[in-house]
Amino acid sequence: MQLDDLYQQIILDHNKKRAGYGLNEGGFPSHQYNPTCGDEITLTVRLSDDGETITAFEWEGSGCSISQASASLMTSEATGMSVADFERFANGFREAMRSRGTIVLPEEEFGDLAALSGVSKFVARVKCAMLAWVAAEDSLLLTQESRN
Amino acid sequence: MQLDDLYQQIILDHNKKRAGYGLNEGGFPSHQYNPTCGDEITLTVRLSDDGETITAFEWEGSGCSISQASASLMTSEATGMSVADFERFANGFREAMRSRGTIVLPEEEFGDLAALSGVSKFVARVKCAMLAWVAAEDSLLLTQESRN
Amino acid sequence: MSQFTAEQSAAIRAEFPELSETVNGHPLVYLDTAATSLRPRGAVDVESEFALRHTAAVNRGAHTLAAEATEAYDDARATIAGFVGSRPNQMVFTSNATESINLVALAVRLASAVGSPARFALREGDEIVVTESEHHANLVPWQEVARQTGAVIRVAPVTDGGELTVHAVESVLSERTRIVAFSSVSNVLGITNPTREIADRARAAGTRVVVDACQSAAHGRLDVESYGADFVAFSAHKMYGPTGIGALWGTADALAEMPVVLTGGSMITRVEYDSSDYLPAPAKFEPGTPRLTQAIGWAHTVSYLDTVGVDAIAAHEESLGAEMYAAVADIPHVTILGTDTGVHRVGLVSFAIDGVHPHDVGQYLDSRGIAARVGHHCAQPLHKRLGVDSSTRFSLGMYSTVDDVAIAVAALADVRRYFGES
Amino acid sequence: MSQFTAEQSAAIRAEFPELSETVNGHPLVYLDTAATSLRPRGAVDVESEFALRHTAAVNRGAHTLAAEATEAYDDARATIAGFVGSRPNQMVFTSNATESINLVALAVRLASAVGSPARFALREGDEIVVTESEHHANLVPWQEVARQTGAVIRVAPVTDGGELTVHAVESVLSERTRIVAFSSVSNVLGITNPTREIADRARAAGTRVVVDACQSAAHGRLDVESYGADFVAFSAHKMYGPTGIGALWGTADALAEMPVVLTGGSMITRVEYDSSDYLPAPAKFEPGTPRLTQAIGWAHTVSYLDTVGVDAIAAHEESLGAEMYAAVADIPHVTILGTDTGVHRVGLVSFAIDGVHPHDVGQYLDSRGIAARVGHHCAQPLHKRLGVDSSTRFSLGMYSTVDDVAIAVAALADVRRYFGES
Ligand SMILES: Cc1ncc(COP(=O)(O)O)c(C=O)c1O
Ligand SMILES: Cc1ncc(COP(=O)(O)O)c(C=O)c1O
Repeated sequence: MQLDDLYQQIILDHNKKRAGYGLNEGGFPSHQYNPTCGDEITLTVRLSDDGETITAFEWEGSGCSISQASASLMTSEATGMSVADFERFANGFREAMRSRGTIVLPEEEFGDLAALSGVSKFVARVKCAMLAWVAAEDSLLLTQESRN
Repeated sequence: MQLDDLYQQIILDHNKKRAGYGLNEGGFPSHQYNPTCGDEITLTVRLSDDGETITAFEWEGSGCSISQASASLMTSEATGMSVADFERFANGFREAMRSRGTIVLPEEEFGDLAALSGVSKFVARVKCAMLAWVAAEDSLLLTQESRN
Repeated sequence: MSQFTAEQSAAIRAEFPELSETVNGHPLVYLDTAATSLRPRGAVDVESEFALRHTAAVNRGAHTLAAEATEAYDDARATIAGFVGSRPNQMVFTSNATESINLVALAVRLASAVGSPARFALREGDEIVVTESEHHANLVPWQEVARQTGAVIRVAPVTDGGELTVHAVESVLSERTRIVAFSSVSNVLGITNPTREIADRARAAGTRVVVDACQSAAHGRLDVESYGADFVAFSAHKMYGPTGIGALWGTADALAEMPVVLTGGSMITRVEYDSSDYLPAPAKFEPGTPRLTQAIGWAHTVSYLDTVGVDAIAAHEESLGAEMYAAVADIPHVTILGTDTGVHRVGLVSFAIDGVHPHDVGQYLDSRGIAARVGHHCAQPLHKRLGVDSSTRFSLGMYSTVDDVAIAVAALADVRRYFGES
Repeated sequence: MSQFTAEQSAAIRAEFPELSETVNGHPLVYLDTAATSLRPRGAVDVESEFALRHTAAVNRGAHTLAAEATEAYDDARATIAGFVGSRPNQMVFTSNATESINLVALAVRLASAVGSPARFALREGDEIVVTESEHHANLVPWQEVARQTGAVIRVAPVTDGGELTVHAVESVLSERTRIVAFSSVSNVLGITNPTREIADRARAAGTRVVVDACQSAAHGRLDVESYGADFVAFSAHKMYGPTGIGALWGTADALAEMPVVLTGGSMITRVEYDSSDYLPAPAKFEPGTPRLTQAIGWAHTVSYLDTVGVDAIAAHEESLGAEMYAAVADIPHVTILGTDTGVHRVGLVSFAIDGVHPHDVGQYLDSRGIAARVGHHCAQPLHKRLGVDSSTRFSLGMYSTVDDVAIAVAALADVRRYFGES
């Protein structure tokens, strides 16, 4: 396994740039934690008034470059998606991450997130890449429940 | 290891004859138990009025031929001994039993008990041979303590 | 129901090197599989190769070796769980079946000390049902629960033939019964108990059900879910696997509710100085460095059993066991513990010989190369109930043959003569 | 204090086949011995040979194989006990050090539930002292004791350099202190604590002392009696032995007084349906089928260590460790956890690299064949105390060489560049 498969330049950049970093008050933040390494993330999904569209991801946390870049890239690529589209999107991402290198994220669909494709070959790192996504799905659920 | 080393005819005979079998009231019986096989023996040592001489061994119990024969042979050979002699005798017997076949009990000293020499080669059976002796030593101690 | 052919048996026996040992000048006849089973070469080789080449910290490392070891360990759990019909996360690794049962009993004691969680906490006057035929491992832990909590042990009787009926268990069930603990097969009697029926009746009465499946694990298809119990315990070393590892299966609900017992690393999410949060089962019950090579060895063992075929193994042992039972019963002055009438039996028979103590029987058999178990087989009360202090036991494994049985039965027929009984 | 010669190292390394593995195209550099150590071929071979040829029920059989297995098991205990300065009957086998500590903690909880035996029972307001540098294994079990009993956890502080002073422990001792639990060497800091002095002070204050000796067991001569503690815990897999086995040493008095925790077969004398009598230690704490092959493997491992010489191993690791510490400290932007000034250290160093998360550091090292541990090393509170979430750790074993250290340090010097920090 080549290290550069894992750490593409886009990832290293997003680890620094961290789109969406910074939490505002309110909403339904989800806190996720990786007990093996102590990485953590708190993330709030913001929805449009009709509850159909994701208007923003806000997050804070600490962790490895994969976990931070994954949160940042998700923010860049998925902000503005409909809730339904995001759910499909997250499922596709998860499936690729768990594929042990057999599924490459298509750039047409996943944009810069495709740079995370290599993670799936590093089984121990899949959890890192998923941390923000699990938080997003959870925050989404909490937000939707609050509307019912 | 030859089975006949263990089961000499004298042993098989004493397993049936069982000298000393039958407990009377009184005295200081000691109950000993082998948790591995469930064998048990209750034995009372009787002393002369001056406390110097063993006048009788009385015992009851159930167990394998080695444990029963050992009790019976001890009764036959050690009844009438002085307490001090018996203690030496028991130590000699124990030492031979633990010797893994290196010490043979001399017939001049141990009489028919010499037939138990073979037990020491069968490490798992040493406890069987010792059961009555441990009871005797314990009963002796209890008896002596009661006199002080 | 048919036995292995001579060729099949030879192929199986070739996997077990210990069978080529000689004992007192005779080829070994191993009839002590119910105590501990022999080990197949393939699985032991895989285990030692793993130890020598792939040792690394599980669940704790980012490096390649650690990631591979973690994966191998998880795969091993999945394989073993699959073999017994469990989901991986419902099977907790322990040191042996005794520890598995104790985990539940300790959870009950710890819950009782603080009165929660309520479904695990017992109170004075509550009742725990065991049976007359339990192994000490499924009896003594419950005595300790009773001693601490003031709960009462109720003992379901067996018939003189050693049979445990549903009715016998029902007869000691009451409104206060909180736990019913019993074995699927007694290690002395060899009779298969109506486990599902008893469990159903007990659960209908609102109790927790703990099944000791030690003697079922490799002598038939163990399907833990089929028992309808809350917990099932078993040991690797009774199914041709390594010592030092066993398992506790539990329903998802029971494991979720059950309080942690052993705590430490690898079972936590967040630790502060004054409190900690725990992972879900099975991790919450498995603190510290896991039994890595043992899990690998056990997994390869069950794969081997699957290759041979568990149903074929069961059929072989059952058929050979029935022949053995009949042959032993035919020997004069022999009394068998446990009937063969109207019951389903595994390949195991315990017996007493008139006038010869089991310890002497065992020694005589050993002189002819036959390894049998003598004593109370960790079931003192059952022996007492059946009127003996101890017994001799022959138990079969997948590698046992008609010759083994013939040699053992022939020796048995000579025992009384050797000891001067006739 | 001198290191092994190249020839000596080569001979040692030849015993550890895993060292010939390649990882990501590089020869393995194994710097994770503090997590789990590699296994010597000789001991593993003996263990698997035993499994294949000498498997039999321990403490339960009259037949030859069983008697031999029992003897081998007893001999193994004596060998391991001898190696750590214990008498055989003061060393209880467990699954790992975590279970060893839990045995004591559970005994305390069970005693507390019924208020006896008094020396084990805790009450509300009693105090348990731990330290800021404990592994979760020696922290979480005490939290559970506190939660149940209402006892209070008092935490002895370490200095910013990670040093645990006698004074720091004294500062949290009080009249209510009942238990003092700490490690002889922290697995994060690598600093040898003044174990004897702390134990003496604690015992003088009338408390029980529990020492976690995991990291001392094979990196110096572990002499359990010399600590002056009541209990000492350690694991085989951290001293080149098998997984699945560890030990709890206790003073004869402490073990005699300590209530049983796990119960079942092989630890009893007489069992009735409603109560049982127990054997003395160690049997009273070891129910069920023992960790037979693991004990054999562990015993052969310590014999091998004795052949090489524990003092020589300690000298080698200490000297190499000092070089490693200095070399790591020299790399810019590296912060080491745990001082090397005025303390005695083992061959272990944990550190943080500015701007690069340990998980990424570990991955980078792994790409160059270096196996290091990253994360919180089961010591979350200590990391927090030292101001980091996690760290990277290099730890040495008897087989580590100057080359290993040089390769690892060179890689470390490149980490920041790779991740675009400079
Ligand atoms: C200091 C210390 N204590 C306890 C443990 C726990 O040991 P084990 O996982 O073998 O139970 C470890 C190792 O992980 C350790 O380093
Ligand atoms: C029915 C039964 N239960 C429990 C046990 C205990 O198993 P282990 O010794 O593996 O804990 C045994 C075996 O000794 C057994 O046969």
